[in-house]
Amino acid sequence: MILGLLQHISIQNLIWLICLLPLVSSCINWLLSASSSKLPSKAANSLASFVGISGPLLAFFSALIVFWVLTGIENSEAFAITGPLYQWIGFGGWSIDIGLRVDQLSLVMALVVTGVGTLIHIYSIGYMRGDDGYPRYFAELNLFLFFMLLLILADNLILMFVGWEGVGLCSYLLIGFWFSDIEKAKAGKKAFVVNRIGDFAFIIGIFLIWKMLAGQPIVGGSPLNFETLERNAAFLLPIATPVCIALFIGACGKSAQIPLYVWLPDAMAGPTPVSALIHAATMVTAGVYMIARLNFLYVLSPLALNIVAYTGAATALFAATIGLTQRDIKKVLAYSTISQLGYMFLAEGVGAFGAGIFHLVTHAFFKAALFLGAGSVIHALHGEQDLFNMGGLKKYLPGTFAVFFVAALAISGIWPLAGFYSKDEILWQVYERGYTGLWVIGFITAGMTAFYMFRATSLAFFGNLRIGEDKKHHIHESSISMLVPLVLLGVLSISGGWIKNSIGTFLEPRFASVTLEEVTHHENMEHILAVISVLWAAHWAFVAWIVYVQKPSWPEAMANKFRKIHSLLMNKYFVDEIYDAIVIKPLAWISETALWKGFDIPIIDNVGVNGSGRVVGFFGKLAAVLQTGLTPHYLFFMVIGISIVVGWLVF
Amino acid sequence: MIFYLIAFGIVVTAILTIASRNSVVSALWLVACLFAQAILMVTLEAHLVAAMQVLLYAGAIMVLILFVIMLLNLTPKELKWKFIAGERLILGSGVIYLAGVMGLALWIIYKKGASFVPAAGGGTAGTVEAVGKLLLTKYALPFELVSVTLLVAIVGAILTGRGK
Amino acid sequence: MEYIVLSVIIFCIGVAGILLRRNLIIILMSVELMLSASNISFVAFSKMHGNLDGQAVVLLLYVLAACEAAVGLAIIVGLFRLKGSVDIQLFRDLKK
Amino acid sequence: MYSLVIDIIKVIVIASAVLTLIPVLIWWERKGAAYIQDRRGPNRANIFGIRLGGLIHNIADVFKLLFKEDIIPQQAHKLIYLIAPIIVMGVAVSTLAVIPFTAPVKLGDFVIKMQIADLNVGIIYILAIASLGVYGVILAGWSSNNVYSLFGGLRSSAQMISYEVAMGLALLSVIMSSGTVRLDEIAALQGINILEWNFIRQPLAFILFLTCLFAETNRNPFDLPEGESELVAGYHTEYSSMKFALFFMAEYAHIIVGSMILVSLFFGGWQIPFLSTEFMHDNMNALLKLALPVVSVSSIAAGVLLMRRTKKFGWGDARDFEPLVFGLPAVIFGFIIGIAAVFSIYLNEYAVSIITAAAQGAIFLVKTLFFCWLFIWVRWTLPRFRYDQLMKLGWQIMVPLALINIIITGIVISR
Amino acid sequence: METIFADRKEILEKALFLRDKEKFDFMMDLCGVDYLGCARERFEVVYHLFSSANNKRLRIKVKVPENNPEVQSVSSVWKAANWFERECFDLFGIKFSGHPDLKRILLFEEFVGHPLRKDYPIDKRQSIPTPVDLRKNNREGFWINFGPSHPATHGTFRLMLKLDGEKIEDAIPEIGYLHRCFEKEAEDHNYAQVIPYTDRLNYCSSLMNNVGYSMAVEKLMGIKIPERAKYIRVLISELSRIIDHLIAIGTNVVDMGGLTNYWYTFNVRELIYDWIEKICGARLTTNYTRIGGVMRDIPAETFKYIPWVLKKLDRAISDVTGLLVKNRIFLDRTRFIGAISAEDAASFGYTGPCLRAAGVAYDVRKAFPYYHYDEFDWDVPIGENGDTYDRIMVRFEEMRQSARIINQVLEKMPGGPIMTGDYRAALPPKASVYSTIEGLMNHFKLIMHGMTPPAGEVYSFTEGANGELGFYIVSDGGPKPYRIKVRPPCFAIYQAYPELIKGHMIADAVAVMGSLNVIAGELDR
Amino acid sequence: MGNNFLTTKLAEVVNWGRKNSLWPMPFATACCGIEFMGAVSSRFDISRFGAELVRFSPRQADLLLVMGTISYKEAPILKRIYEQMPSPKWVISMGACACSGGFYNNYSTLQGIDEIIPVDVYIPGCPPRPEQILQSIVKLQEKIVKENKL
Repeated sequence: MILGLLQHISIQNLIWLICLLPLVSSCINWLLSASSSKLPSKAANSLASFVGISGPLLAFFSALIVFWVLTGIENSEAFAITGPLYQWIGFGGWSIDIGLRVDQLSLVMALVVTGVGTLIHIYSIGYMRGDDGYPRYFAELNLFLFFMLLLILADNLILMFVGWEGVGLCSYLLIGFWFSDIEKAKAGKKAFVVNRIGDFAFIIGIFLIWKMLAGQPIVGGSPLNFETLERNAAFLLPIATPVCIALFIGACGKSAQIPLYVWLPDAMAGPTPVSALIHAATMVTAGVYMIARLNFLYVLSPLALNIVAYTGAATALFAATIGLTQRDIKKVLAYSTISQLGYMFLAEGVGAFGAGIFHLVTHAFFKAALFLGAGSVIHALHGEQDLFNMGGLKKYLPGTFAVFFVAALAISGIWPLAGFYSKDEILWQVYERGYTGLWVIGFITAGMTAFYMFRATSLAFFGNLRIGEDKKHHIHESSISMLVPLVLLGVLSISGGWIKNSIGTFLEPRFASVTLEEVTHHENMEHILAVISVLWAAHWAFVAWIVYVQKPSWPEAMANKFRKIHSLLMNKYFVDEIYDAIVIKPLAWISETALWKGFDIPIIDNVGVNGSGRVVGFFGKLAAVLQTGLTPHYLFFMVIGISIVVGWLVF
Repeated sequence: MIFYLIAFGIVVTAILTIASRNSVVSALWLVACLFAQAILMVTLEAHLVAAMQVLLYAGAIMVLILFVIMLLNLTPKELKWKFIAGERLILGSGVIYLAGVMGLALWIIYKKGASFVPAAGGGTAGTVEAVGKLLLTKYALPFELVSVTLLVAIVGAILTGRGK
Repeated sequence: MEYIVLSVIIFCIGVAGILLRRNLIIILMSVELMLSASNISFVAFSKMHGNLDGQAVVLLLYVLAACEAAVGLAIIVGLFRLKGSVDIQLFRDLKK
Repeated sequence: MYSLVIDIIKVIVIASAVLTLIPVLIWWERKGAAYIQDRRGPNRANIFGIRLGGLIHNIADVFKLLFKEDIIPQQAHKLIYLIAPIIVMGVAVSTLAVIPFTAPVKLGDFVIKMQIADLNVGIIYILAIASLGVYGVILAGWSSNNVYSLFGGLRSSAQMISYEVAMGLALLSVIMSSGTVRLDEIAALQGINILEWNFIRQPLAFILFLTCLFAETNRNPFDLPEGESELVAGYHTEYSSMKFALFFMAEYAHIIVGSMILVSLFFGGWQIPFLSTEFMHDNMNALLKLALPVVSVSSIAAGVLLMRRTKKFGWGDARDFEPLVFGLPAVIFGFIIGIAAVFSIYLNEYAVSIITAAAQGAIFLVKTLFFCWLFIWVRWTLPRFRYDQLMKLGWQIMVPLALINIIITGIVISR
Repeated sequence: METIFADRKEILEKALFLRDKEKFDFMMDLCGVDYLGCARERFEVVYHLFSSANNKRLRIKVKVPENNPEVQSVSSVWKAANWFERECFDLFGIKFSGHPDLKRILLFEEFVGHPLRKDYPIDKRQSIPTPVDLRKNNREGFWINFGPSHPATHGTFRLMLKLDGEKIEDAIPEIGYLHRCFEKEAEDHNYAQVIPYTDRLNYCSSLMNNVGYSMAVEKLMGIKIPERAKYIRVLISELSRIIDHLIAIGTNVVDMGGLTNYWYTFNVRELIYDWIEKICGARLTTNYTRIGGVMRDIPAETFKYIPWVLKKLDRAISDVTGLLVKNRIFLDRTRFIGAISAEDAASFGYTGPCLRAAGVAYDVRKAFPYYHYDEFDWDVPIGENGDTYDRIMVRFEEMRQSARIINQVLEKMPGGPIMTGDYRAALPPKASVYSTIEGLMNHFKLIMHGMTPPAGEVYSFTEGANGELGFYIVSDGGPKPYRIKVRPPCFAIYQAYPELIKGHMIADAVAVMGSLNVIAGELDR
Repeated sequence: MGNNFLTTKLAEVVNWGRKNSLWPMPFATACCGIEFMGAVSSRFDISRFGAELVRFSPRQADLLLVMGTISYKEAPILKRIYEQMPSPKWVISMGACACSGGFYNNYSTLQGIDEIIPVDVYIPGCPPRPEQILQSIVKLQEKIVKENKL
């Protein structure tokens, strides 16, 4: 049956289908949303959820079919398939096509995005039930999926940039989904603006590539195609470093790395499934994906790679420390996400692109599970997000607890769960490639990760119920539509890591090799390190449990003792304030005092403008006799002038 | 011969356009002028352009202008043929000057020769296919630019016309 | 050649219209007249050279004429709302 | 020289045919309205007792209007007031020029295109001329110097400009899928298979075009420019006698021409379903053998039935002769046809061509009349739009739909 | 009905008190009475109030002297008072201080004198006036004159509309083009002779006017009418309600461009005309009721014929609703157009379908049942928004309810006489005229002199097709009514028309006017 | 114009046309208007006589149907409308009020429209029946045939 179908649907069409199915369901949902006032809300909502889910689900199946068909092909070079649709922009021999490209890398991403996306869509049915903007929510979520898939599957930088901007737009829309709340709308705006900084750098990078390639005897088709780029990477050698840095700044914006991470915690204002899908599992990994996609560029510039690695490591540690003290469950997860993204960049920075992508995949599973679990908790507690108002929910929400717990174990890197494999792989690669300092940072961060994750788990699920009486009887396990995706993600969090070897070999043809400085293999060392890090993580997880469940007074005491550090962490290193102080205020000050009052008024205004104005005004008054203010008169003089010019030209 | 007939019509209607007291009548003469131009274009085998001249100019732009004239519902006082206050002399001399320069220019062009000789061979018939192909290949960039201009103009017109 | 002469004459009539009339709408129409004068020469040149480039340009010019008319009329309507008249003599804010 | 003569003949024949259709359509509207509304409709006017079911009333109307006082209001702008109805009528009729009525007729070596003017800009010509139609209305409204007229003119200009956009866009998708702008080619391309006609291939474009046609002809529910209960008679409030009649007739001329365009574009034009021109050409004699007996018998039957009606009703006046006047010729005609059928006539090639063309022309007429009836039907069924709703429909629904249709068409044909 | 007297300087205060504290939210009627030579103060202004909350009625009387006829205006209390006061000023010359725009309403500006004063002779004619420009000093903007001979006005209203494009910014209505002096004519005829004049008030449903007037006179005289007459009166009232609504809907949809509906509604109307013709010989102007009963018994086939007609009616309703109810154009044209809120409707004195469309379930037949209306099983349909759509739909539903009532009437119709035996109103039987002197004398008196109700006053009201149809009759004991004031429902309804259409479009103005079903005969009298 | 055969025939033909194409302009003010609506309705169907094209613009009408009471306030408007009609034009005065003021003999009502405009056919009745309207049209047709003007 399927085979028969496949004979009719060419694989190119199928690739398009992956991308377009969410768009179609998005369009339908927009229509629904636009006409929802005229439809009975129940029918509209069920239709919206049906349409909203079928899009991603079918896309997932399409991706699976593509995967299945492609893995049947032996030759790994033939693996990459492009489906050009038509020429989009064309000028002077250059052209940019609208085309998709499926290779190992994008296929893995597409599977993750559609798979996790589908689960989160299903989850959303339960989570968003009864919301006024139900069809709109699904429309935006589907649209996001479309753009994300466009980003992933694009075969050239420009189209990728379209997807890039598109997901930014959807992120903005969804963060501000409840736009009537001004704070939430502001959070959306912040995300949008901060992302623009990165996007600016990104587009500068694209321009640089373009400028460099223009006029070069490039081989292959459109110069911004990844394939052509890869083949002609040599031409880019002179500007590889600036290009890579520019692109990396773009990635920093999207993937929330220092210094552009500030938007992500605020982005938690959106509905929790949105946080799970966009701000944990998929969109924020776009930067990671982009660097992996352009790995052939990055290997040209060791400096850029190092910047990536150090930024990643710093972000990982930095965000983890903030995560230690946050009270809001979603904020904890947000900082955890930033930290994990740092890991991925760290991996990519040391040249282990495969490890980075692998961590991306497993992270998508367990972080989605964590977020959805948190969403479940929040849903059960009617919007309560403060960890210190939770506690003891194990009893009330057994399913959620189980998944959350498993996912927390996974993210902490406990064997044999998914996180262990990927994180261990990263740490090992870092260690193996000689970045011992970075390894130490990563190692410490791993401990912190375990600590804050179990801090959150303990506070939420163990101990006594600290929530108000009035909310107590409302606590209930989530509906089946929310639980099923949760459990599936939990299973994936457990088992996701077991594909470590196969994914490594699967992805290998896509990545340029980085010359290792120290080509020594320590088989034993790898195992030793793994065991150490598991123990290290387990230790901190246990500590967290002890501190927050058994001795609830300790955190208070600790906080009092290290008041300064605590408040530093609590306030996220005052980064927002620092930004305010070093960027916004000075800018305002300079604009106002220095430029306006200091320069503008005395010099430009008084001397420049008014002074010359006075001079001119004097002559102007003389000339004003001619100025009647009537357009025809001016035109008359103009005509005389033209006549003179024409006359001069003629004679 | 037919050219001179049409050209005479065009000139007369053009003069009437600017000379009519009533702006509606003026607009109508302009329509007539444009229509005559379309006929001229048909004689030049530019069928598509002629059709578009009627469709766009006469059919859309001029209707719009008429619509606005009627919407404004000008009073008879408004419609009076008046000169710009007190400046007839300047304007009159200007027109004479202009005419002189133009006449001179024409005379020189005329003297330099180059009479109108249609190029031999086919390919000038302005069919939809031919002109369309040209628009989308050679003039693709201007085409796009014009479309952007149109968009901007529409937005501008809406914003300007909307008032407060 | 005759076509060019015709085009110039129409163009001059348009200029004269702009210079002599006070009614903004008629001024706008004079501008249209000038534009259409250029169309004649374009088409004539097209015929003269035996290619269609001139005609293609004319088609683009139509769009520009439409733009001009739309914006111009919008401005005229706005001015009319402001002063209740379309007499250009009333709009001498450049002077004031 | 021949071609000029043929052209002149074509112009005369086609124009007079359409002008004859106008009173028929008016009659049809009056009778149709009557039947929709459970009443008789006009039936009293007669010439020597022949009433033709009320059709004679239209002749009476024409005589009356011709000899009625022709008032030109003092306040009106005389010249424009006079030319406005001429523009309206002229535009309505001049659109006819590019409509193909039958397949090209081959007479020996001659190939006559059954189209007055074979322009290579086809549909664009129609759009261009249609866009001029608004002048008549808007000038009539303005020159009358009457507030209601002015309102009618303003409404109609806004309405027509708006719907022309949607109309053009709807046509664009047809042009795209046909790959030509010539009406004769579009009609010929649709073939003899009903399922390949454009109304099946371009259903959305068809609906949009039909709607725009209603708007362009100022028919209910788009009859705001004349909207009786609001604007008395709209743009022609001040018109009387023959000038009013021109407006009145132009409306129907518009309907006829619009229906013809619609049929050419979407309903296969002159195509007879499942009978191609070649097939008819080759088998005309056989077809006639089949058709003539049927025609003969039905004609005789109709005649007999008509004559029997005379006995049933007896008014005792001139009316009684009417069935006889029609019945007897019908019977005689039937007999002649029957004899012709019995003596199996044989047609030579020229006659075959002409009869083929006649059959195609007839089917074209039938299709056209069907859509004319649709116009009448809708008029007596739907209430009128309001001005803002009309604009909203035009710009917010029709234009986007047309654009979507173009995109879909583009995607489909680029495959 | 409770009557209180108020001082002309304190009436405003009193009115405010009554409205706010006593919840008299409706001012049903305001009229003047000229007691020339009868009383110390020549004029009296009479207010009729109604409280929908307490279902109570109240009459206020204010005495006004001849030399300075000035009363405080209550138009700020009840919006309805505006036009009623203008009318009172027009006809009696009583000035209302504080009135926003006190000018003539039914008569023209050039008219000298006040016709309803007793010293104005009924046939004193004045010269033909010239049409006035209603804009007065307010000539800014784009004005358009609408009517009085405009297809949408169906009769004789005139409007000046100030437009912004198609949008109506301001509207000035003018009425009085069909002022036929019903009240003056009534004072000039005896009680029985007034009935034909009532036919021509709301000429779409004359039978109901007959019933209303007869009921008022019977109330004044204290006559009880036989049961059969009561049932017949219910029957004719409901039938004429149906024909009235049929016209209202048919023409309203014609105004919106949907022409065919009109023929469908009229077909049923013709069928009902046939029956009306059988009972009284006329189609439109029936003159059917008599004081004390009805003119003639209904024919026997009524009991078969009317149910058949009702079936046809049902068919017609479903035909018309089939063309309308799901029609997007119709819905867009009518929904939320010309909406009036329940409070405004009350303040403007709306009654009948227009009030019920605004959501107030006030129906005289339910609130103050007469003629056994309380014994029938029927409902009062109400709307939600008070817009055109609701008005049309309420009329549809009312026709169905009327059909219900009619079916019950036909079932319960008792036998017996159709005319009261009361000698003061009913002619004696012929036998007694020819055989007894009392009979002969009574016959002679009634024919030659007319019936003479006792001196007094009465305000009697019924539910007309358009709302509460009230008759305020003052009798001085003579054979002619001293004063008859009709409370025409349209008068109050049309008054709010400018408010309803402001901000809408011209086309809406036409549709709204049709949905209000303003009948000129009743509006201008 | 001479009274020769041709013009006589032409006049006949034109009169025939006018007779069969009486487009009414209803000037309905009161009760009679409702009966005119009755005459338009299916049962009576005035359109059978070619008079169905009810024109609300006086410019396009041939027949002014004055229906209902004309008050002094209304009179100038009626006169104006009559003057706006192009000739040949006819007036039918429908109902007692329009003919003579009916039983409204008072300060406000015009005692018959013939005080201000000429009338061709008077229809009695208060209001007249639709049949009477039809008959009046037939009568008017008879009158038109006898007329001799072009």
